[in-house]
Amino acid sequence: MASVDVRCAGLELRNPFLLASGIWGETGASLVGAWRAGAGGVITKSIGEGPRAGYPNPTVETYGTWGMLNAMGLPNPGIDEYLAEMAAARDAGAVIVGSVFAGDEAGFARLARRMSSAGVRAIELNLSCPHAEGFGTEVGSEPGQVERIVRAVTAETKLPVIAKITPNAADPAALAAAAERGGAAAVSAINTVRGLAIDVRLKRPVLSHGLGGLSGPAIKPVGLACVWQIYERVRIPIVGVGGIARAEDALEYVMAGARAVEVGTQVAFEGIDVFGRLARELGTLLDELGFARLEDAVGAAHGAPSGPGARAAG
Amino acid sequence: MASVDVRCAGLELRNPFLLASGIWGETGASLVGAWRAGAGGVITKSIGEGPRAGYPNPTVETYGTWGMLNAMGLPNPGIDEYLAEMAAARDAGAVIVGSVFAGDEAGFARLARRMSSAGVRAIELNLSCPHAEGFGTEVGSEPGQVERIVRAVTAETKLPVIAKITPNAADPAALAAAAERGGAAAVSAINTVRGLAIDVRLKRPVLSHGLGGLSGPAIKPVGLACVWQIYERVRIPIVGVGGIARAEDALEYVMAGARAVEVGTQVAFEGIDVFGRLARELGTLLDELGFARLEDAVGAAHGAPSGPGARAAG
Amino acid sequence: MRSVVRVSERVEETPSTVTLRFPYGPPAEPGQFVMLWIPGDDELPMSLSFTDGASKGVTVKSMGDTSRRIQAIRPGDAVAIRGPYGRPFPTSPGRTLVVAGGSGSAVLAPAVERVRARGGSVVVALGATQRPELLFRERFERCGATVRVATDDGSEGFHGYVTEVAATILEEGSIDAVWTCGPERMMDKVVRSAAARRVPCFGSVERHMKCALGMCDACAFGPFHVCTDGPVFDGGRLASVPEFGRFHRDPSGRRASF
Amino acid sequence: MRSVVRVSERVEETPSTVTLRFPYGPPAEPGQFVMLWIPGDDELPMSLSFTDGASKGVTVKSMGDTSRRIQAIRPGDAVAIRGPYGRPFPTSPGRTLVVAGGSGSAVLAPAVERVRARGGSVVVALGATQRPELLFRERFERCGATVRVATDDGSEGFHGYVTEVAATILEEGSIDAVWTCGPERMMDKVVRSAAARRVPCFGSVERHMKCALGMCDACAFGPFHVCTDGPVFDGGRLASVPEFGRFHRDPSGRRASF
Ligand SMILES: Cc1cc2nc3c(=O)[nH]c(=O)nc-3n(C[C@H](O)[C@H](O)[C@H](O)COP(=O)(O)OP(=O)(O)OC[C@H]3O[C@@H](n4cnc5c(N)ncnc54)[C@H](O)[C@@H]3O)c2cc1C
Ligand SMILES: Cc1cc2nc3c(=O)[nH]c(=O)nc-3n(C[C@H](O)[C@H](O)[C@H](O)COP(=O)(O)OP(=O)(O)OC[C@H]3O[C@@H](n4cnc5c(N)ncnc54)[C@H](O)[C@@H]3O)c2cc1C
Ligand SMILES: Cc1cc2nc3c(=O)[nH]c(=O)nc-3n(C[C@H](O)[C@H](O)[C@H](O)COP(=O)(O)O)c2cc1C
Ligand SMILES: Cc1cc2nc3c(=O)[nH]c(=O)nc-3n(C[C@H](O)[C@H](O)[C@H](O)COP(=O)(O)O)c2cc1C
Ligand code: FES
Ligand code: FES
Repeated sequence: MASVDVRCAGLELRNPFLLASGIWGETGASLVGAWRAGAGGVITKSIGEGPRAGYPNPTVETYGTWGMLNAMGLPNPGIDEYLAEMAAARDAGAVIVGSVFAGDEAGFARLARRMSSAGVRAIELNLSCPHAEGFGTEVGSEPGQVERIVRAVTAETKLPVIAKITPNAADPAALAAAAERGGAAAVSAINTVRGLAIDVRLKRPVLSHGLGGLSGPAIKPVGLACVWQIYERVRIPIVGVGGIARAEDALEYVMAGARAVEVGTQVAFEGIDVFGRLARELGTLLDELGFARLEDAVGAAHGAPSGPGARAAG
Repeated sequence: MASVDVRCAGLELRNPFLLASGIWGETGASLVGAWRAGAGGVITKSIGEGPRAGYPNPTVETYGTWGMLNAMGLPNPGIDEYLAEMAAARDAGAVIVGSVFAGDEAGFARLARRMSSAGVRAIELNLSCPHAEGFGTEVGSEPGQVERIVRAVTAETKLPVIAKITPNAADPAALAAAAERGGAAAVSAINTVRGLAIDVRLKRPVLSHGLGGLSGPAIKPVGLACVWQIYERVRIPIVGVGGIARAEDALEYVMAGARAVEVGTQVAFEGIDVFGRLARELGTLLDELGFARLEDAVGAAHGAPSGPGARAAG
Repeated sequence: MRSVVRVSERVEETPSTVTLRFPYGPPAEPGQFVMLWIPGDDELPMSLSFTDGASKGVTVKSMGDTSRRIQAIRPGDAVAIRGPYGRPFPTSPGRTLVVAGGSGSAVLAPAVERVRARGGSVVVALGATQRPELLFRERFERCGATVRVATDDGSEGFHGYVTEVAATILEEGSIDAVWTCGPERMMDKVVRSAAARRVPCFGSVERHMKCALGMCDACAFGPFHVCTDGPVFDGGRLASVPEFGRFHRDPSGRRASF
Repeated sequence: MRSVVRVSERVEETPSTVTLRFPYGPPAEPGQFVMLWIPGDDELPMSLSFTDGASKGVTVKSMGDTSRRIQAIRPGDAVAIRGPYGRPFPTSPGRTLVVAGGSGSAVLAPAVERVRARGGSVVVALGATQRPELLFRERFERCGATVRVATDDGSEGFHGYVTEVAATILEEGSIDAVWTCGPERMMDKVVRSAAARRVPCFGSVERHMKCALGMCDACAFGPFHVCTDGPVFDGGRLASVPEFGRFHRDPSGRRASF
């Protein structure tokens, strides 16, 4: 069987499938659960400096099994209480990535410092939540600001820093390039795509916050486009996120340039066993395609000859 | 039965469902066909100054019946030959909107002038195709440029000008506001969302152009978010586009702020009879919800009281 | 996935509980819950107190602001429903002891009806603060269950905790299964008594919920999620969860003691 | 929707035509086409010359650069297929006259086999520039169809256009239906002859194709789209389309005369 382990941004992953931030990551026991279910690593819920209740319900809307809209509003217990949650996950041996959000460089830096003391192997910066006033996309859609935040964080921690990029920008690859300049060890892309749902019978938006973020298979093409463009722009590794439901989806991301991937919404559609299934199916798929190691497929779709006659030439 | 006719940007539409640009609009006979099938109006394929073959095949990829990725590459016979095609549609009494694309203000202005002589009732500016080098999004993602282009066009034609906005921007509403300042009679939103698909067995992007545009139900939430934000920002009417497959989808757009809508991808999934069906179903739906006229529903989801206790208050 | 329905009937069951009935087609099992959205207001998990046929129902206890606003809903008002979600009570024949505290009857009543219809015998230990708050007493009796009452103030039946009534019944023997729903400390006691006598036991747990899809972690309960692994858990699982009877989490995920 | 398949067999049918066989499961009817993508190169519409079972096939004529590159494909090479698309030939029993010009036999052969298997009788008027280019002659004969040949150079059969052979057969009478595929001017003549004798007629048309989904308008053909309303049209529709036999459109949508 082809080997599906992979090195990415200094992390040694038994498989490329990371639990995406915001799914199952609010308690230590859930991080352990995702790890035991076979995730290659687990990313925490995005944690802030103080507790946040998030938005009132309704906070989610689903579209078949191909899409989901959410506006949770970054609920989290705050870094103080959360560090205790993480102890359990660390003791279980899970590869943990700590996700943090803040409204400015200083906040990100403080959170990264605290997270670094908690046994995480890397820090992911949420620069991309599309529906939280003062956070996420609002601090992550301008390259200069992305660079400043990443720089402030890398000054505070020795851990690899992963900048999570928004697709809600004219040029997401420019944001990735800014993160690279700021010293990021990797970028992850994408967070959810800004969206809205209206209930015509109730004549109002479904989500209490109005605007939310679209996730699931519907956004896979959007995530792939971002990863593709980022790969042509930066040299640091890329973590692909968005709509991964099958091993084939993950391999699309890898061939577009990702070294690892994150899985979120599919956990809601299928349950946590998705991680075991994906890792198994990826091995089989790589065998079928003649790859000995997942790493050999990274970026494989770039530079394929094309255009009339390419096949003869290539 | 509730009345589904609507006035939008000076157009009198028998129903709000316009044929979206790029679908069925390359020949006069097809424009007539869509009109006869019951469309409220028909928008032409985006036409340029000279003929363009577009990109080589493959140019489309589908996802079930909820999504489609395309990179046609703006094929069109050029304005000279196209004016002859339009004569037939005009003679059949169709309400025609002429869509044009160009690389700069001058090109847009010249095309708009020529289109205006062809019996169209309005001009739609394609400022938003996500996959054509030098056109579309490349000239439509900066507010200043959008304003200049719209201004140049409104100086050349007395017809209402509709600026078609890209979702591939940090703040699409700012682009709509720029179009309004430039003198647009309306904005339409959205064009396709930048996306990519890879065939893992062939280890290459599916579309010959690599990047393409996502359309169909997958992007409805994205379009709704844009229309919602634009409605809160401009006073000119909005034409909603993206993922409309059912009358309910159209009404979501209307409640988000649109006065009319465009239907594209669903034509591929269902055939041109979609227009007759949508118009009928919309009447029934409005009756069920107690609206006497579609116009009464425009923007109805804005300002609905919400938050704890809102129901008691409202 | 959501359906907008109009409430067809409103019944004041006790001074503090109100049942709302509404047409909702999807099939449901006793023990499952729906997410009930009051337009412009909160969306909350509510167990189905009526699960059969197309006229479903929930029975809401007045707790805080939101539940009071739900109780203010009148026939004709629109609400949105999604679900049903979660795992139901396993209804096996035999003799079942049902321990209901306060509004716990809401979720237990349809389960009792179901097992009675299948020929099982049921004894319900029904507890409340006082006599008028005894929820669904007639409903239990109508379907042929034996009801044994406890009130905190002694205004009817046993004067004291329903757990004591339940313990007595268990001691009498010949109970094949125990179901319980009520305050968590109460359920904790029931789970222990059942375990002591090696009688299978199932309890329905409440936690703050947001997605109801097993994704957001709001309803985390040890290694489980109440929305997908519960709300009905077997006694073994309940006893294994450190927070059972001890703490729950607020909407931010912080721990809060019972 | 696409499947990547490996070509299992390559047969040189005539000096200018090559058949590629490949495993492809989706059921297909004679007359339908697939979109065949050569990785890194063009994607083209190709009628299925073998429609039954899991081993499908296309028969490609060398026209320009792309078709020559398709012919260069060898067994083991990967291609991507989507479809089948479009409307098939209506195979009704009775006596069918099939008028095949050049590579037209590619789409007609499976239709002839199908109608023969259902007990219909078939006479094929088969035309080619010269004898070695007579495509699928044995295949027609093997399934029990009568073949009448015409060649432009007289190297076999009637010396002249196949339309003249067809007209003779039509005059002989007792033809219930006519099918045709070949150059459009040829089909135009066949459609007229059939109409003159009030015999139902169906012809398969080619136009530039991109989406094959009835959306992009590339294959517009009067008020129709070849990809969804065709490629097989009845004679009435064909005669009603002003461009039939006169012009097609290039990839930009510009008109180009035949
Ligand atoms: C599976 C399940 C089934 C339930 N079934 C019933 C039922 O049949 N009848 C009934 O009356 N109640 C039921 N509840 C409880 C109900 O959802 C509310 O928690 C309760 O109505 C609190 O009302 P309140 O908001 O007015 O109280 P408040 O005083 O406003 O809040 C008190 C507490 O209610 C809880 N609460 C608020 N929102 C939620 C939420 N989204 N999810 C869970 N708890 C929340 C919180 O713990 C909060 O601290 C159920 C809960 C769950 C999880
Ligand atoms: C429904 C349908 C069924 C067909 N079935 C067959 C078949 O069974 N066997 C066969 O040999 N050919 C078939 N063709 C024609 C085939 O698709 C090509 O048009 C032909 O192979 C031209 O080859 P070329 O590109 O080498 O020619 P070139 O000289 O490179 O181009 C000549 C012409 O080919 C046509 N062409 C190029 N691309 C396309 C395209 N995407 N769609 C349609 N035409 C195109 C154009 O009209 C072009 O001008 C079919 C076409 C259609 C529409
Ligand atoms: C319910 C939910 C909550 C999320 N919360 C966070 C979060 O706290 N921080 C973050 O960076 N991303 C968050 N995301 C985004 C996901 O991590 C991921 O980027 C996105 O959902 C796309 O992946 P998917 O299609 O696999 O879900 C959340 C997504 C969902 C659906
Ligand atoms: C095949 C195809 C071609 C398109 N061509 C154009 C075009 O030429 N000009 C334009 O403004 N939009 C074009 N679009 C975008 C559509 O007009 C529409 O904005 C988009 O598809 C979203 O709507 P839908 O989901 O209903 O398809 C095209 C879309 C598709 C699918
Ligand atoms: S409510 Fe979200 S996981 Fe249970
Ligand atoms: S090929 Fe696109 S409409 Fe026929």
